[in-house]
Amino acid sequence: MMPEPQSRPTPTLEMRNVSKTFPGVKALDGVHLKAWGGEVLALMGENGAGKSTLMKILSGAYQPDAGAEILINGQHVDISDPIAAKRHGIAIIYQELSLAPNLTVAENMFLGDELQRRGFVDRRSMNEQCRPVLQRLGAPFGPETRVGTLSIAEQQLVEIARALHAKSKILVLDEPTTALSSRESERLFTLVRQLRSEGIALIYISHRMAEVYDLSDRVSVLRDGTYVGTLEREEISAEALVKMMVGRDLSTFYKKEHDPHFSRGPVILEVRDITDGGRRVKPCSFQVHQGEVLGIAGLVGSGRTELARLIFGADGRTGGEVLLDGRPVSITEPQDALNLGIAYLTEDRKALGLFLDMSCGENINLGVLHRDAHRGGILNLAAARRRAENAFKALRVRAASPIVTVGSLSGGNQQKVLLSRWLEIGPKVLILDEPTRGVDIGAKSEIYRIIDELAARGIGIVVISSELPEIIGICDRVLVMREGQIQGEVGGQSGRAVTQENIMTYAAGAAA
Amino acid sequence: MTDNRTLESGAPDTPSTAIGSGLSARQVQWRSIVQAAGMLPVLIIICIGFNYMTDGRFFTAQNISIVAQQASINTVLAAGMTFVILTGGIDLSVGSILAASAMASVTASLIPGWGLLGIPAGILAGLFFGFLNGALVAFLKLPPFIVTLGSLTAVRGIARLMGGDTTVFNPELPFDFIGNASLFGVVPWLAVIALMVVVVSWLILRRTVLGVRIYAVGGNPTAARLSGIKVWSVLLFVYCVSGFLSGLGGVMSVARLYAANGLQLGQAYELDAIAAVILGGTSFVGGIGTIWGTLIGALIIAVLSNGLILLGVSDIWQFIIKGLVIIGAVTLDRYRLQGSART
Amino acid sequence: MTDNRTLESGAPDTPSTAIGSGLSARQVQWRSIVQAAGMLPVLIIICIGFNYMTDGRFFTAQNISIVAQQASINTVLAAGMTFVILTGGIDLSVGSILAASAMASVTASLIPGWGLLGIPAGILAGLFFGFLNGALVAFLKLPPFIVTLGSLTAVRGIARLMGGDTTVFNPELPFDFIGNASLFGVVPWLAVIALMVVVVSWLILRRTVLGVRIYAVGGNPTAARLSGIKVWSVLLFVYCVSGFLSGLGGVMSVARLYAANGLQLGQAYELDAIAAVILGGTSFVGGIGTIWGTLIGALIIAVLSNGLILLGVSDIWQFIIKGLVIIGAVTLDRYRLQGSART
Amino acid sequence: KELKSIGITLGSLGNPFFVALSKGAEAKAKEINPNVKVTATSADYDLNKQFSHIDNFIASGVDMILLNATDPKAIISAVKRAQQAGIVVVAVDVAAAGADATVQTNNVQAGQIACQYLADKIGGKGNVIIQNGPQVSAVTDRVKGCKEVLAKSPNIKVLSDDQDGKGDREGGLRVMQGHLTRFQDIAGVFTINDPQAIGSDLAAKQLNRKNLVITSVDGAPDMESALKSDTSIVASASQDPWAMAQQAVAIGYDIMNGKKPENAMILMPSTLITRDNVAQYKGWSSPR
Ligand SMILES: Nc1ncnc2c1ncn2[C@@H]1O[C@H](COP(=O)(O)OP(=O)(O)OP(=O)(O)O)[C@@H](O)[C@H]1O
Ligand SMILES: Nc1ncnc2c1ncn2[C@@H]1O[C@H](COP(=O)(O)OP(=O)(O)OP(=O)(O)O)[C@@H](O)[C@H]1O
Ligand SMILES: [Mg+2]
Ligand SMILES: [Mg+2]
Repeated sequence: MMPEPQSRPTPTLEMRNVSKTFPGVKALDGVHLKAWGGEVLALMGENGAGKSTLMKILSGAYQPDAGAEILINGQHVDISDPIAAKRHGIAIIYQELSLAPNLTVAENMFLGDELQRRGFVDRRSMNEQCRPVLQRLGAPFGPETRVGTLSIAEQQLVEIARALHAKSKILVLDEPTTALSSRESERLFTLVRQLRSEGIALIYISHRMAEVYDLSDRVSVLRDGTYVGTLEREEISAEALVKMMVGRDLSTFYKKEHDPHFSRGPVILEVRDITDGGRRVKPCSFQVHQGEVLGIAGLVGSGRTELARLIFGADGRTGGEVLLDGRPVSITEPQDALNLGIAYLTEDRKALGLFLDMSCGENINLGVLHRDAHRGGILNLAAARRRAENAFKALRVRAASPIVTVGSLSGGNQQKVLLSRWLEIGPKVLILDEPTRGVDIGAKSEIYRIIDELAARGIGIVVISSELPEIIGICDRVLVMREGQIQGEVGGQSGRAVTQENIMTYAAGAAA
Repeated sequence: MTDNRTLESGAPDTPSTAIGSGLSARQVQWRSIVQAAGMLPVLIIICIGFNYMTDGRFFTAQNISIVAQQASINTVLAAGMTFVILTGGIDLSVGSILAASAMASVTASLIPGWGLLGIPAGILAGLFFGFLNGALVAFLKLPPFIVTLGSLTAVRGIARLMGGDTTVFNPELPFDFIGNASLFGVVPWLAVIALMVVVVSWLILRRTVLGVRIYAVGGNPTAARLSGIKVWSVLLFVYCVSGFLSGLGGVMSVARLYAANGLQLGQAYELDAIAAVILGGTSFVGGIGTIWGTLIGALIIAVLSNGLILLGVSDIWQFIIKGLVIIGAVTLDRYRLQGSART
Repeated sequence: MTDNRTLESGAPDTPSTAIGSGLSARQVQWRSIVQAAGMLPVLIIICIGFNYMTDGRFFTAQNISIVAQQASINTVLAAGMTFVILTGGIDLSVGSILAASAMASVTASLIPGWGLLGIPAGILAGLFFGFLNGALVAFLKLPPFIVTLGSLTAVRGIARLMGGDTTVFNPELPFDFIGNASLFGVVPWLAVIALMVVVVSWLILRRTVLGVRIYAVGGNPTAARLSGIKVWSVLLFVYCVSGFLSGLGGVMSVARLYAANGLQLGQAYELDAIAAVILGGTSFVGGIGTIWGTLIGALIIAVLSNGLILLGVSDIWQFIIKGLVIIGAVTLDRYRLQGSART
Repeated sequence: KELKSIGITLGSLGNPFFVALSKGAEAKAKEINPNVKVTATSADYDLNKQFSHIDNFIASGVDMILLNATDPKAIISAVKRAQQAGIVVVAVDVAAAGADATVQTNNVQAGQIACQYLADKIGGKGNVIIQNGPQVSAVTDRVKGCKEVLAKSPNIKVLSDDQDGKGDREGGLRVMQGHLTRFQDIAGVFTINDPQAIGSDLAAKQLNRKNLVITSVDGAPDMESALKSDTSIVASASQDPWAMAQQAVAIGYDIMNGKKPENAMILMPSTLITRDNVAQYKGWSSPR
């Protein structure tokens, strides 16, 4: 935490004394921030530290409490709404997707300042201008695609395209890579560097250390809504950052030993030639052993999520079978899978997992309510409270009490709540789809710890993740998918080490 | 986070309760009670206003009992509607089902010696139509608005058919005490029934597994399915409840009127029922709302009708004032919450 | 991803157009036309059925023109409703506004020598009430259902007040040709107006920036706001459109009937209008739907009423059949789409 | 006993007939006591609503209720309740079981004279349509009277009697358009009230069907003008809501003060207005 070098020019963006009070919460308390053109400023902090809130104030989505000042190139500006922010050259990629699912990619990209010709929308020009931006991002879809039909990863690309298109002076990226796999991420990083060289001020929020090392020139850290400090490039180290964020030392987190002779239990789940008729998933077969952590890697859109949904009964499969403990089981609906002890944590916690208006307690208990219930389906309130409180303790959920609505929690804490729902049912097989999406380091290491513990208890765990270090760090064995097929296996008895290179070779299609 | 609901949601945004901000669990709970109370202040203000303007004629035992009676059928319908709206659906057919059930009830009550059969007959008729609605919504996945719009029309036709388009009348109704007598001579049975319906609904919604699932399906149907909830069974249940309660409403109406008419009875009742639910703070998108709110909403509507007639306001102005009060009430509610809500 | 909409959405899930799957823009466009055609097959089946059963009396020039006429007012109202529902709102007050506008129109038409003023008078009255609805929804952020339920009631009162609760009539109506004459002696003017309204609506929704924004607000209001769209102005606009078109509907009704009645005119028209919109495949949650679908929906409703009278079906059975056909139509539509949609 | 306040509950206030009725009642009541409070409500033909209105009248302590019953028989328990509270109940326009007195138009007779005139005009033969309306007793009585008369002419064939014109212009127009398309040969039409008659006439005009004869019941203001202009409508059996209400209030006031009428059922005969005598007709809205 060196003092600011005095020689710096006027910052492109300066935020002074920004506070924001939500009913009952002080999300930000007198935060300062400076960002210069031609630099990437990383913004870090635990879940709920206030990073997104700060950026939303910058983008005009929220109004700060009185007393806040925002200066652009040294000039005081008043950002009263998103239009004002746009006018001042501020573009943002929000953490929560903010696209209209019913519109096309191009329409979303131009939303708010659509092109016109003689009073009518000029869809053709919009599409034409959209196409090169999509190409630059390597997006596999065209400008006329309806956003609602895209996967979240692809939607994230649309968000990025929109921000790029705006040609702004200040670009905020709020956890842009949570939904991206390494290849898209790499492409994004290239872009970020390019934009930096063009003199744009970038603010980059992420929970991934590697990215922050890679990209940032400086790191500012928030903790509990207050500004902790800023590290210059040369000072950046994991220990220092973690200490600033968490306020204490945190030991290591990726700790899996890749032992090819790892002695695992009997096969608990076996999948044979499961397919949805080749639309997204071609016939896939694999086994999961008791006490094993099996990773599934692949590029965005490689069909990992769809494969998991087929096993779980969320989508209709056209062929193949699932065996649990060696016996074929019939799964046509998610509830069949759950009854058998197969749980699935979705990748999109808001749309597919949580009940945002319900309390954390209810969300946690939802899977076990009927088991705990008294006769006649009367709720066992005491048991529910106990479970919720235990889950809160076990996963260190940061919220006043289990009766607050889950929608008011920060992303990472929401993820913990969702995870505890599935832990409570005591599954035999747990499929985790992007389990640490948007989760801070502290929570991440807790989730890894939990995964290890569960595996040790003999549960079969499948982890789908787009974050290679994570897959490599926690899995015993990794399957790699490409275009709806399992392309290969690394780790375990395959004879290939679990390394980034090996995984990428399969993922990219260069058959080994 | 619920921001994007503000626009279409009937319910005001729930003021998000704090995280890590030292609010105790008890405080949080207290807040949610205040919130559920919702429109109660509005109801009280209206009542006091009427009492003042009618020189105390509003708060007489007799009038209160009349209001309670008048609110009762709408409360019963609105209770069923609350279940349906909590799942994000809607039931437009309650008025028609009420009419058909009333026809069934009064017709059955004419069977010599077995007149009490009128009660189950009406209720079962309601349940039957509710089941049909539910089956169409749950199994064929048709949009509730269209399904119940269709049954609004079709069941109305059936109700007319049942009585050959005339009023069926039974002056010797064996269960007329329901509509005309009072418990301990003070509380009308109709009101007792309505209150019981509300209490049982509350128990189901708040104290059973099914209740949680109803809220879950309303809050996020996809997530509900992925959490192993049989969404179809929940949907089927709520439409059955709504049908069942419409049937009960039909029986109550018969007990009050000694008669039923397939064409006229229950016309536009769905609007009153929905208004009660929405006034009570239940959100149209589903997943948010309480049955107590619905009760208060139904009372507001009944008090308005009663009070304006007590005041001798002309029919025309009753319309205008009622409309304005409904709008005014939600506006007030919105402002009340704004103090505590986010910008 | 649109999965979680299925339950409450009126529109079937749009069959996901493949990504990167080599579909050309033209193919995509073609698909969306097929989809927009939606209920057209159902309409055609119903028409042919009626024609067969009435020994060809259905497809006579005269009868077609009658159907067109009868569909026209509902089409105009439903067009306005489409705008509103596309933003995720609803307008229950169209029938009342139609009545009030008709009263204004016929009253103004009685001014000696200036009778043509009746046309703007009616339309402006509608616009005025629409503006009020819009202002309440857009600025006070009240739930549209309650706002328009309130104005359904209040404006009905005002309509009655305007005529002192009697029928106001003008046998010498200067613009009666609108309601009774035909263009080139074949196409009724009412139908011409309705078609024009549909075409203009289509232009606005599909060819202007405003249209894109209406869809955006319906699809994701938060995203729209964050993109710098003035959500309030879009909301205000759609309710004004709905009011304006209700006013136009009032003028059309006056031109047809030479009279207006504040209490009876337009009762329950909102249900027909909403039914047309939803039958036409527009989703209740907003953001999905086309105006052509609405036109087809309105035609189905009109054909049903006309055909059943032509067949001499009794009033009671008309109710029952209409209800069943409405449900049957969406069921059919659901199945038609199932082939192409995701499971 | 003084007449301090009156409650009036009517089938539907949207019909000018009922408006004239409530005005007539108000005028008469003011004559008796200039400070009287008159509250008129519209039950929209819903028995439940009417019960509520009567209960509300009881709570507000009216002295007399003018009741236009939604259902003549089923209303009895509400009537009893009101009477127990010491309120005089006078039925108007429609009989009401248990009421202290009833003043009504003789609807059967109205249907008879309208259809007699119709039968005469078409020369006792041809196809006739009876355009029905909402099934309240006034309407069914009119249809009954009409059918009685038409049955006497063996050469008259009733093509349809089960379509509901909803009691308004719009409904009459719609139903008539259907009928005219369905039947090529129609000689006469009887509609259950004036708005439907006018709607039917509009339909006939649009489809260029001349040689139609339409009659109805009511004698409403718009009917007066229709009878004076170029329409197919030839006659309407008039009612006099104003006089009906005046008489009802007067009788009710007598009963309040202990004077029972000799006959509790007062049937007011309907007179036929035709194109010939419409000039002399004193309509509903004419000042009295
Ligand atoms: N709309 C809101 N209403 C109430 N509280 C809110 C709202 N938005 C955020 N908060 C609260 O403000 C605090 C800061 O949240 P914010 O989203 O800024 O965190 P974050 O640092 O972005 O976390 P994450 O890393 O999980 O994205 C949290 O306690 C959160 O619960
Ligand atoms: N609802 C949908 N409609 C149309 N296409 C879809 C839909 N959902 C997913 N897809 C497409 O199916 C393919 C496989 O998607 P899937 O979500 O299974 O990929 P994934 O490997 O899990 O990637 P991710 O990293 O996004 O989770 C992608 O091309 C995606 O765009
Ligand atoms: Mg954040
Ligand atoms: Mg995935």
